[in-house]
Amino acid sequence: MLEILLDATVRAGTPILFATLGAIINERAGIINLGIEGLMLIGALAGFSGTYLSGSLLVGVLAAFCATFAAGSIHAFITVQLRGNQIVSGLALTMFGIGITALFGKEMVGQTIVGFKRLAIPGFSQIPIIGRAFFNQDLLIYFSFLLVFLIWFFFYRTRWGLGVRSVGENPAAADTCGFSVSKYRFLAVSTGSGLVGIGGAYLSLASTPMWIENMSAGRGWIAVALVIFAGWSSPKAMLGAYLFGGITAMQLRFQAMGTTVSAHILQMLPYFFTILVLVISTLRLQKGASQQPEGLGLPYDREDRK
Amino acid sequence: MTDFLHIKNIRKTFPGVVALDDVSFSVARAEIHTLLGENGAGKSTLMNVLTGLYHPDRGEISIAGERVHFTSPRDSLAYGIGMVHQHFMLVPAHSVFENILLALENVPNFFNRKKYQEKIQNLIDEFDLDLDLDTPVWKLSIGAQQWIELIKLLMRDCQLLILDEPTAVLTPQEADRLFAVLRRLKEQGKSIIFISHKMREVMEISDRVTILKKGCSLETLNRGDFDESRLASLMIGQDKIPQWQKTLQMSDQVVLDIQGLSVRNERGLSDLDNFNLSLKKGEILGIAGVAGNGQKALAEVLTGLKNTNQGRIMAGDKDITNSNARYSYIAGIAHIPEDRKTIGIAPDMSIDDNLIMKSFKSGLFRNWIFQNKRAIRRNAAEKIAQFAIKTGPDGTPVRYLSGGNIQKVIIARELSEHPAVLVALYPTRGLDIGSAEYVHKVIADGAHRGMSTILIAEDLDELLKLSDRIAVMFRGKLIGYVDPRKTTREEIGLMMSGETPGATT
Amino acid sequence: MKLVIERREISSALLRFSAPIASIAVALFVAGFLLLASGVSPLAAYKEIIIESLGSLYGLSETLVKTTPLIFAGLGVSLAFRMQIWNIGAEGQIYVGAMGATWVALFSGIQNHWLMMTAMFFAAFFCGGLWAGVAGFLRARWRVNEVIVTLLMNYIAILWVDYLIYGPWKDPKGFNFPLTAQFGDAARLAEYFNTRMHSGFFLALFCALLLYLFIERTVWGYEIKVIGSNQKAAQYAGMNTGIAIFFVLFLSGAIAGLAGFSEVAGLQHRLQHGLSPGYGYTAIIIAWLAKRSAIGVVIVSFLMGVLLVGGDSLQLLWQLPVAFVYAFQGLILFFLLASDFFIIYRVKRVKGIAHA
Amino acid sequence: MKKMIVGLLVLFSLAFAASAYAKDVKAAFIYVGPVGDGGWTYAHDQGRIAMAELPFVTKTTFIESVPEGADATRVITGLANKGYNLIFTTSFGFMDSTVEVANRFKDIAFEHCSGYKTTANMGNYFGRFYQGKYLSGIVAGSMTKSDNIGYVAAYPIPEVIRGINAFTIGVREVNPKATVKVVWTQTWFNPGLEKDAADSLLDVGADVLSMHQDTPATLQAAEERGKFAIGNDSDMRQFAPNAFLTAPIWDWGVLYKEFATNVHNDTWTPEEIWAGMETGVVKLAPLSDKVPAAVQTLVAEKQQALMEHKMQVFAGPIKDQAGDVILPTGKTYSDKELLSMNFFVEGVQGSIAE
Repeated sequence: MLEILLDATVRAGTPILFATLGAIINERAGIINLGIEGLMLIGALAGFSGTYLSGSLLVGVLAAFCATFAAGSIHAFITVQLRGNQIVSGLALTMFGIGITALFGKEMVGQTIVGFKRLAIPGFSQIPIIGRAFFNQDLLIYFSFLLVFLIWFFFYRTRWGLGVRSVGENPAAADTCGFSVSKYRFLAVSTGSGLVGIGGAYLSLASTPMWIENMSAGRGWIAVALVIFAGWSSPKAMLGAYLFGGITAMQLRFQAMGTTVSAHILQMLPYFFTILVLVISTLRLQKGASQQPEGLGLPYDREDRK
Repeated sequence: MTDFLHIKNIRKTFPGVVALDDVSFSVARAEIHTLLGENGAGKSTLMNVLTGLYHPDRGEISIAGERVHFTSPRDSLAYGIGMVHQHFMLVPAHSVFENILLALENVPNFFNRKKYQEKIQNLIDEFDLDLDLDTPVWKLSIGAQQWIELIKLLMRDCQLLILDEPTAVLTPQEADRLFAVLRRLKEQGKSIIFISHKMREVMEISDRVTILKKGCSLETLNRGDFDESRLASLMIGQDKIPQWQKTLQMSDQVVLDIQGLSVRNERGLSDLDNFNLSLKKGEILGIAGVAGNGQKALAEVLTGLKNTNQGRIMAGDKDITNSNARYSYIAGIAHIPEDRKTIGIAPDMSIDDNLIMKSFKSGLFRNWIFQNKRAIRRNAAEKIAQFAIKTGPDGTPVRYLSGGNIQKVIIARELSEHPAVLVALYPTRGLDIGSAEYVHKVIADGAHRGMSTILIAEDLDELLKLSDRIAVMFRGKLIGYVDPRKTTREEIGLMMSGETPGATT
Repeated sequence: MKLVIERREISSALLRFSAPIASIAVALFVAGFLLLASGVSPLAAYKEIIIESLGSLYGLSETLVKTTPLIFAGLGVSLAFRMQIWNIGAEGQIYVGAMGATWVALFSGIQNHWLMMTAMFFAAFFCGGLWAGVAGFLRARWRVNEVIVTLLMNYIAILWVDYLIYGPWKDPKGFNFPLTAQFGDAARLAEYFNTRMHSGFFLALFCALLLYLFIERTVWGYEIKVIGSNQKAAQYAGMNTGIAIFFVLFLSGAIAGLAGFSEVAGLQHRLQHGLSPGYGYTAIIIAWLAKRSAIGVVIVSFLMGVLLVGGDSLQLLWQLPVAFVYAFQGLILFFLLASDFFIIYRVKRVKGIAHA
Repeated sequence: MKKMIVGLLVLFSLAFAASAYAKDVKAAFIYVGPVGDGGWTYAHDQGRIAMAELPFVTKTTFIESVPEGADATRVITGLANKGYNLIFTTSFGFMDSTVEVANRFKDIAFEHCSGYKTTANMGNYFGRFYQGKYLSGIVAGSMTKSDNIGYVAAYPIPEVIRGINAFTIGVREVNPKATVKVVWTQTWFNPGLEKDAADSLLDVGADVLSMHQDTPATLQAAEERGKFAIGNDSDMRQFAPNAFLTAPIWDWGVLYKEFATNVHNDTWTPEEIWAGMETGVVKLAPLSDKVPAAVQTLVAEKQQALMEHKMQVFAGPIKDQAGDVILPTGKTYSDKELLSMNFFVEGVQGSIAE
């Protein structure tokens, strides 16, 4: 049972994981993105249509990345170049995403494609308990594992990553060191958005290969919350996404096994636990140095005299 | 001597302020060139123009004979210009290594960590500094942070180094060490622009001095052509300094008594360590010390913004230990904060509203739960007249005022209820000379009426001029008192670096 | 040549006034292409929106009906804005407010109309307030991010109301459908002109006026403004920012909760799923567009009402999906954000160095 | 001559009368979900499209994703104001709104789906979907090997509960040992969650899944694991060619054409219609060829019996979950009791939220 639960946890957590990782890249560069929900939908539709039209899953994933990269660029342009309010711009992006995907998704409703299939890694997939969850999954999930490491490596072992972290912490410092704050922020927002799009594509290509309006169903908002929960770190994002996915999977299995607790109450659990964990992690944060990028939410204005 | 940098007729304005009017001067290779000027003369703005942070409205900059237009720090770095800013451009959450690496050119994206760590370590060793590469910067002292800034520039092999008031955060002894390094760099053929308003340092290190005043370059003098008094008279110029006579009138009545005060900050380090102080009625007590040695914590504890871990504070017969800001205020302690724009005012609100920030609950400005707008307006009109505050139209947000006028707003507010004790942190920092003199006069007048002042300042001249006594702080401890009429800079300097003096009051 | 961005000295009133209007015009223009792509004439569509929402007494009354909850929720969110607090949870606060009012209406047994109204009003007020107060407490006590907490609590609130209407509060005579019983006459707000417009609208206007007075005239309003302008300065001035944050979030949620009261007492006369089709989220936009002014909230809410009511006719006539209105709102916001930039800054062309 | 004139007059007046009574139909629909949901709303919209082919239906329109509640009243009124003379409101939650508007526009015919109220100009209609559920239950009961069947359900409303019960009765008729496990998702369309719910049922050993949901996520889950599944609302076999067994489906066009014709001929009256399989409103999608011929025959026989009213799905004895008989042999439930059903029959594992 644990094996199965773990497997379900990973599958339910993966779209949220991609979205959280994307949002982390956004926020590491100092830009809050509340448009994750809209981006996931754009990713889901673009991924599905890409695959439907080309017959290739890879094309679908790339289409999802490119479409959300472009949509994320709107947010990036408004918040970075135009120094607009990040929260409002993000909300606008979510609305725009919901609207535009419903508008252009009409033709894709009811169409079918062949989605990602499980691909067992010989040997490893036989490991008890974790084998099925981590070594018998589809390619996108393997990619998400890799991505968690890659993002960590990017942030802590590459110069670009250092640049992204610096423009998020102290844009003035990065600026005087010759880093273009606007370029780094812009690319971090649009690339991060692209990853969010892959999370959306996971829904329409792997989880349930189809397109349905509003199919992200609030996962984007969870990702926004998990960023803080994860303390802006990619390995902890994995933990958070799986925790959320795990609680969701668990409440359904409680039902399947015949609990008598109201399903409505069970359904509150993931949200309730996310808040609880957020409180606990905030309390822990205050003991050491804050992990929140110091420039988060603040537009950088070189000539702004403080 | 060939000119490395040549700038001509630079002008830069900000909303409502002409920061630079007309500035021209040049810097040669292998030269230490000092920019001298009062706070507010435009030195920092000029340097920000030079490093590409600000874009000038007009004027020319040439590097080694080539006309250049900088639109970002990348441009100026490409031409070998680097700067140690007054507010350090460091990322506090990052390690020393990461901060330095950030500044390096041509680092490949997938860099060899070890190789660069070695490179940086070599330079640290060369200058015999005590820096651990993996420590996060926020854990370091301000002095150490400044060394990081310098290493950043040296690692980039900058040809022109700009240091904006580097000694403000150093003890005189540390400053000497910095000067030694600067001389060595000069020998290597580098140009250095040194910014200061401390005459003694200027005399010691400069090859040439350019004097800035009110955004204009007045004159450039060669070494040998200037002495302290000439520089001072040029710097201050024909400004009429309001004359006031300081009279000593300390009584023996203790208005504030601090015993065994200890404060730890959120990082667990000690800001104040068994600190004792007593303030007498009508006294101006100067506090000397390198910035970051607990002055701010002292002010915050006194004004109820911070809690103590140990010790007791008595204001007269009231125990104000761990009181909140409101109680401290009621107990008669006024506070001119260090950072006037980020702490002292509500920038989006009008002068009227800012003037009542501490007394808005008083019956004067309130009818039941409603604000008495008429009384608030009347109060503002009075204060504006009394303190000669220059304002825009009614309702103008305070942030549009100049620094000096903002400071006047704060002072007007703080003094309006005739406090017993005024805690003033760097009250003249960044003010033009007229405003600074005005602040001095207000403090001295207050003393005349029996108000006691704790004056925390970095400028020894200011302290020596105003104080009845000077207390020296080092690492959160009171090192001792000196008498401003008898002491020397050297003595204070030694005490600022922690050496207990032979002489006390 | 390079572009350099500079702050304007003082942006002229003309610019501040004309830029948002220009940006809405541009948004309309761009949305026009979306319409054209869907085969609809933009001009006809915009005309239809106006006629549908304002062209008749009925249309106007419906617009006002739609405006009412938006004003309440918008006021709530904008109050928190004043203190730089983001209340993303108005949606959930509307639900718990409605829940409180419903509890009184169904189970209190009060017969007197005015007593009933008062009790429902305060039940909604306190339920909404306490709901937001949780986030307020967490924020004030431990600095827990209020954006996330208020947001997540929306889901919990909606699920909780679902639980009630599918379970304990289900109308026993309702064929087991997930609805509460209908309220008695005592628990209904007055309606006017034989339309659905109800006194909740006037209550909302009154609330806006009270809030305006509260912010602009009272000592507490002053305190909130100082904290909103500069929290450090407020602490320095001796204000207890923690209590103020809790209090403001409480009040913010309480006012949003009143939207729930007005919806169940004035319009729906029962509690049901889908009580608020996203009023709480629209409220965030309203509060931002209103630039912190209570009067502005009323005006912007009305404009949103026009857009939402008129938007239905787009579907009706041309079968445009409801999502079009969302996309349209998103576009308007994008352009308004952009116009803000041109109010504060100007772009200058300068000579610069080309980088390799 | 006189005769001729009279005859002409009669003819004229007849023609006049005919033209006066045979009016054009302009029909409008309000939907609770998006047309793109692939399920409930999609099926209604297919009905609308079928109706639109009638020559006298000059115009049809719809508004989708209308929240149940205050907005519905406004939208329906808007449609009434726009001159539509036949208005369909296709969700239970629109009932009170429809009543309210119908009382204001007496000349317009309103048809509300799945409710229980009627007025002088508002009828209600629904289909006996549970008959289809029952038949699909027979298929599921025959195909399960583990005697363990999963059911992914949306919200605990009577329509869904009735479906689960009818399905279970069908299952137990052919396989008395089998049980039906229920998981609620509280969503009509959230494919990711629904798939996860389906997976959770497969994880506890279910080998045939059924569902009451708008998306084909459950079918996909079964397809992936090589199990069987039964669809809902519309024929979704393209999403799971191997797993798909059958699905009870809607064909609203039948009813809608009838309503439109009645309005056209001015013979429309508000009725309470609960159409069974004999009308064609509820159908069973063609069975998969994986279903053995014997079962196919059985299902066909049962369907025939239902259509000829020779049998009832909910006929005693019916036991509740505890095994107590709640409907004795020989009795049947009234329509009203069926419409407000709020219990599970024996064989269902799961609970209705209270």
